[in-house]
Amino acid sequence: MLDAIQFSSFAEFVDMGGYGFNVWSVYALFAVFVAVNLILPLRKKEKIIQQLKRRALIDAEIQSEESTDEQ
Amino acid sequence: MWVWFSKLGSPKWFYELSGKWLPWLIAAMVIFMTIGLVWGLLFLPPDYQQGFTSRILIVHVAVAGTSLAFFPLMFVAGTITLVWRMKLADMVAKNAAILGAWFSFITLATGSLWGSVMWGTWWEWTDSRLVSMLFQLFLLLGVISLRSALEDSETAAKACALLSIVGCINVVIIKYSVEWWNTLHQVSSPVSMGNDSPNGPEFWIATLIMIIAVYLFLSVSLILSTRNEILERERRSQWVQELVLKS
Amino acid sequence: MHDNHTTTSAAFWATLKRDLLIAFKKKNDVVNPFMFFIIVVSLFPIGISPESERLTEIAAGVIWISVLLASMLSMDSLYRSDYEDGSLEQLLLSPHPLFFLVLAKNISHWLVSGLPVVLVSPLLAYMLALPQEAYGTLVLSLLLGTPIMSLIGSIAVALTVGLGSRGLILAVITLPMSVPVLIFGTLAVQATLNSLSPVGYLSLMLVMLSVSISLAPLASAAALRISVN
Amino acid sequence: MHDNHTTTSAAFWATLKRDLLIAFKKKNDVVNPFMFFIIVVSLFPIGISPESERLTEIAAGVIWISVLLASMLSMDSLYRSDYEDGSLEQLLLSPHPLFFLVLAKNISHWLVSGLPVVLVSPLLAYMLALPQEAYGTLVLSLLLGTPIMSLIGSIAVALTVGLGSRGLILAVITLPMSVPVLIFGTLAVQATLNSLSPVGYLSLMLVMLSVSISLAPLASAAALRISVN
Amino acid sequence: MSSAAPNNHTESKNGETMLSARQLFCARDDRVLFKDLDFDLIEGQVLQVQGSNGSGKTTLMRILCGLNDNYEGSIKWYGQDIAEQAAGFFSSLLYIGHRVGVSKVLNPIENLRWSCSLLQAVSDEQIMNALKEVGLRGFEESPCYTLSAGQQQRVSLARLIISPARLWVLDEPFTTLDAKGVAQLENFLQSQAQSGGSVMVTTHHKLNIPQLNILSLG
Amino acid sequence: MSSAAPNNHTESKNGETMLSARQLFCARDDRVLFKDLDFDLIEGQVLQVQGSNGSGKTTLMRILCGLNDNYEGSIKWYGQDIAEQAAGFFSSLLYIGHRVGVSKVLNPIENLRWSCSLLQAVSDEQIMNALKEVGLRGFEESPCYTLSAGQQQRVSLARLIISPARLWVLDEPFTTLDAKGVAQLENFLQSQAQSGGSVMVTTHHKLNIPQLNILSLG
Ligand code: HEM
Ligand SMILES: Nc1ncnc2c1ncn2[C@@H]1O[C@H](COP(=O)(O)OP(=O)(O)OP(=O)(O)O)[C@@H](O)[C@H]1O
Ligand SMILES: Nc1ncnc2c1ncn2[C@@H]1O[C@H](COP(=O)(O)OP(=O)(O)OP(=O)(O)O)[C@@H](O)[C@H]1O
Ligand SMILES: [Mg+2]
Ligand SMILES: [Mg+2]
Repeated sequence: MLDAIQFSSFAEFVDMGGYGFNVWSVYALFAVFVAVNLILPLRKKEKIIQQLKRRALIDAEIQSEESTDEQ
Repeated sequence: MWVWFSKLGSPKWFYELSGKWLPWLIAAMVIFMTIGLVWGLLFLPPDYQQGFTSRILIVHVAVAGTSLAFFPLMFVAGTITLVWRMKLADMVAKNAAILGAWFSFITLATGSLWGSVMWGTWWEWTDSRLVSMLFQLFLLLGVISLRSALEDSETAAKACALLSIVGCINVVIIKYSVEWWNTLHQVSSPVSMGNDSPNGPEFWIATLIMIIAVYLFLSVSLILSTRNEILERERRSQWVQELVLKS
Repeated sequence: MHDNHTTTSAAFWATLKRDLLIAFKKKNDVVNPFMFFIIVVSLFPIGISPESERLTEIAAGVIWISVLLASMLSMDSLYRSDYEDGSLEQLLLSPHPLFFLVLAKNISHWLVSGLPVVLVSPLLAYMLALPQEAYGTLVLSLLLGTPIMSLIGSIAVALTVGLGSRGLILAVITLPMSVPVLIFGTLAVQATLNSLSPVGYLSLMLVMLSVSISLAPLASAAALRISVN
Repeated sequence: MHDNHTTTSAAFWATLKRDLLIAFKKKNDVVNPFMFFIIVVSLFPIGISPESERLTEIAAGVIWISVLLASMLSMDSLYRSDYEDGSLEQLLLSPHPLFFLVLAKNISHWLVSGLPVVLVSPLLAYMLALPQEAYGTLVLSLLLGTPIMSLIGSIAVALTVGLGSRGLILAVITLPMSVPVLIFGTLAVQATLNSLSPVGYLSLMLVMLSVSISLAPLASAAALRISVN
Repeated sequence: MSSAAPNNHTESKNGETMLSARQLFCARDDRVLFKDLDFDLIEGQVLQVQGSNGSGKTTLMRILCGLNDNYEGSIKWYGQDIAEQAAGFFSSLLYIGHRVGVSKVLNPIENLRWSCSLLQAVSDEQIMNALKEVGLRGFEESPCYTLSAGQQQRVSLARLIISPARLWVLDEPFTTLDAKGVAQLENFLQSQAQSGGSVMVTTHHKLNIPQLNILSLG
Repeated sequence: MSSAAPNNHTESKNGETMLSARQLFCARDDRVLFKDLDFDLIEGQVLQVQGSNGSGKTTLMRILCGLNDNYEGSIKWYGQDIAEQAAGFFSSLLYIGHRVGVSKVLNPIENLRWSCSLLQAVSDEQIMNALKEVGLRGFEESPCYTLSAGQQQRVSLARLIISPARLWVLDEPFTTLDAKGVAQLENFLQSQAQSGGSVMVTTHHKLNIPQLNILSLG
């Protein structure tokens, strides 16, 4: 199994037969791309829930005020 | 049919169902990604003529192939929005446009990173796939900016639906006309993409795994952002209120 | 009471007449695309190079792209004032099929803003030292191409009719869509220059034109209903 | 009662903030000029020729002309909505010198629509196979050139502020005026390509810029007073 | 909700039901404008839609004309869905909204020539008479951008005189009209009602029209 | 011509003359709108400009604010030409025209923040109070294109509460306001007059404000 690995040393692995920059930047790009499009939606969900909570409180406040205004 | 549709149309239903599916999808995505990446990076034997750069293609081809799926997707979503007035379809379409732009961009980027090795240039107008992908990106950005320009969300939904339908037809026309145009320039073209693509089964198996992984990633990301969209648009509805207060 | 209701064709002609009248009153709609076209084309000798050999190479492309821009930007005036003063609502509320009324508007708009540009193109072709033999093909391809762009543009305009300033977003939406037209148009001219027959390309454009005449107004009509909503 | 009246600088900042806020809310004012620029540039390889030798020759000119068009067309959004909703009248009725308020509006508009275009230009320079050594000059010349065009454009916009669709007429008025900028800009790039020093041209543009900053807003202010009348 | 319903019964003798709305529901964003809104519009009836600012009058009018379709409920034209009746409905509808549909470049005559020709064939002296009647004598030839706010509105009101439409839908037609104009318009509405047509109008004015029906929102 | 002149004498005790127009003449195209128009606007005065459609009310208002300069005659601000007084005049003028000056993209708060900051420094809770007072509670955050015609007008009217301007020039501020809104606005005008400021307003309504002065055109 392990001998199927194409690289005898880590340096070789990094170097990618001279194409290190391109190969690694492609994989880096890909990683960023995947991470961003998974993490941003998750973060956004938190934000939305926070906002909705705040909004709910404000509305409750408005309603109570209006009811007092009527009296 | 109708019952089924209206049921499927209901954001609440989708939110709950997708909630059930997400963990499995994510698990599958993680598995395929790791297999694909590890194999691609460590085990894939170097291509006889392209050396280790064939590792780029695994990612590139997967992303590129997937990015071709977006306009058909938006076409379907658009039709559903216009014909059946299904809110959910528009929520999907909105995020599909954005994600699609991402995919097209990554295709371009990885492609040109490969090109800089293969052709010694980062960009090549004489390759039809590059050009048509570029214009697919433009069309997607057009849809996105139309959405952001229109203030009323109802209007924006239908307008973008119509535009994506027209755009999808156009992408096809563009693709073919560009290819044709390109054949006339082949003579002078220094390279043509894909003629000397790495061969050998390992390469294509690795690519296949990556393609599956990328499709899984697409659906996960799309579902996540659609769920956010649902929360925002249905924020007044009973079930969202409860859900918010629970969390 | 229902006796003297108008036929659709009457409404079609009334709309066509009205739009031509308006265009004729505010001459800008007629003159500007024309002017713009000439000015943009004449920027290239300044910006790139005044030598006629260089110009010859780029002439066809420059003219076609400038036409593309001119007709895209002229679209801005279509539907706009109608939307602002409410005439568009009246149009939507008319008992006649919207397809024809929209078509009438598109036709009048092309007559006013597209045609003049096409007619002046040989002059600019000369200024850019395009070989004489290509004039015919150039004009023909433009005659076929500009209506297509107007029809496509009309959809985008109808979608953005509510926006204040939309010149740019129009271009952003429609320029990518008009790439096929650009390709075949320029290929046709190139073919003539290489003394090949441009008929193939031209007939392809003819097909595109007939398709878009029959479909685009439907899309525009739908778009109008959407955005007046 | 007169105690808490605002200083002119406060009004300046308030106006600048407001315009940036509006631009930020409708993102299109930021994205579209940028998009338009990229799309227009990428039409040329298709319309003229995809071969890099050809492209190299036309790169500088094409980029400059496209920037010219992008910034002219982006001007359309300046003052328009303010005029339509009456904010412009409020601006004219403010006790502060109009010069600064107009300047604030111009600055925010350039930051939003001019700067992004300049920043992306090297990318397109690469795609058009412009030799690397010219990038610096290109960006510099654009950095000096685009504000000039915005300032000139602002005058034309102020003059045409009453018109519904004016994308074209703006271009027709301002493109001829911006020919000098185009000339010096392209000359500067050409100089670098011929490994001469572009400093002369650039400093000339710097002079133009400082002159137009000090004069153009006055003209715009006057124009606004005229056309709101 | 709808205070119109009662009146309808008292009125219903003088004609059949033209337009009937049932269970109308409309919400903009997350605000419910109206729900379970029922009303009938009967031939020979003038129905004034009342309500505070933002109560949804304009929205309701546009929904009825099919200019706005995010609503729920049923709207029937002589008992049939408007979708089926489209031609019939639109050929007997005349709508004038916040935007009056008068092109600024054209002069009053040219404006009317077009806007009327969408519904019926009109002769020029019909138009001249109408313009004269709304007090635009002498302005027939001057382009509409030179007309004052009220004068432009009068141009659109001239259509009321010419058009054969059975159903008028007018959204705040009284704004910017002077006292004389208001009185005149009230007469138009009345005569339309008497001739068996019917009118739906929003305004914050207090109309003085005999047996006026009121539908009040929020 | 000007029925205001007499009242001015009776009023002139409660303050000095703020704005005085003499021999005003204006013709659009070839139509004479008004000529030899004289009137004084005195501190603590509410002056309603009346006239049929097209009589030149809007034109007059814009002339007074310096937004329109094709007129003849003299306009004085506390006895001096406005040209010399510009800073003083404009810093105590508040004009609201047919176009109310509310940006559709921004929400009411952001709108007021800017339009008020042109005249004076304002705090956010001043703005919030003003908005609440004109009945836009709950709409503070929603962009103005989602507001109805009347609600947008109310946003502009909120400036009346905040601004320190001594002179208000309002062109048809009542259109599209509902009954409550009208009553409220009339109160604003009154209190402005009592606080020694003065108001010039055009409307076709019949204002109920004690000792109202009327200037009627054509
Ligand atoms: C529609 C979009 C695209 C698809 C479907 C796509 C697909 C592929 C595939 C399948 C290959 C493997 C070789 C072959 O079998 O053809 C490939 C290779 C390649 N792609 Fe793409 N690609 C796309 C866009 C791009 C773009 C936008 C670029 C550059 C900016 C690019 C640059 C390359 C390069 C340089 C190669 C290597 C070609 C060779 O073997 O010499 N591709 N692409
Ligand atoms: N740009 C213009 N060119 C020529 N004439 C004009 C122009 N603008 C207005 N007028 C004329 O000036 C006259 C007065 O216009 P103005 O808007 O002041 O009337 P108004 O009193 O405000 O009427 P309303 O009560 O309808 O608002 C009108 O008869 C109109 O014909
Ligand atoms: N595009 C929109 N998006 C969201 N909400 C909107 C939109 N247009 C209108 N609304 C909301 O709909 C409500 C009703 O608007 P509408 O114009 O029908 O009121 P109206 O009764 O005509 O008021 P007015 O008497 O001021 O004309 C308003 O409260 C407004 O907030
Ligand atoms: Mg309304
Ligand atoms: Mg007026």
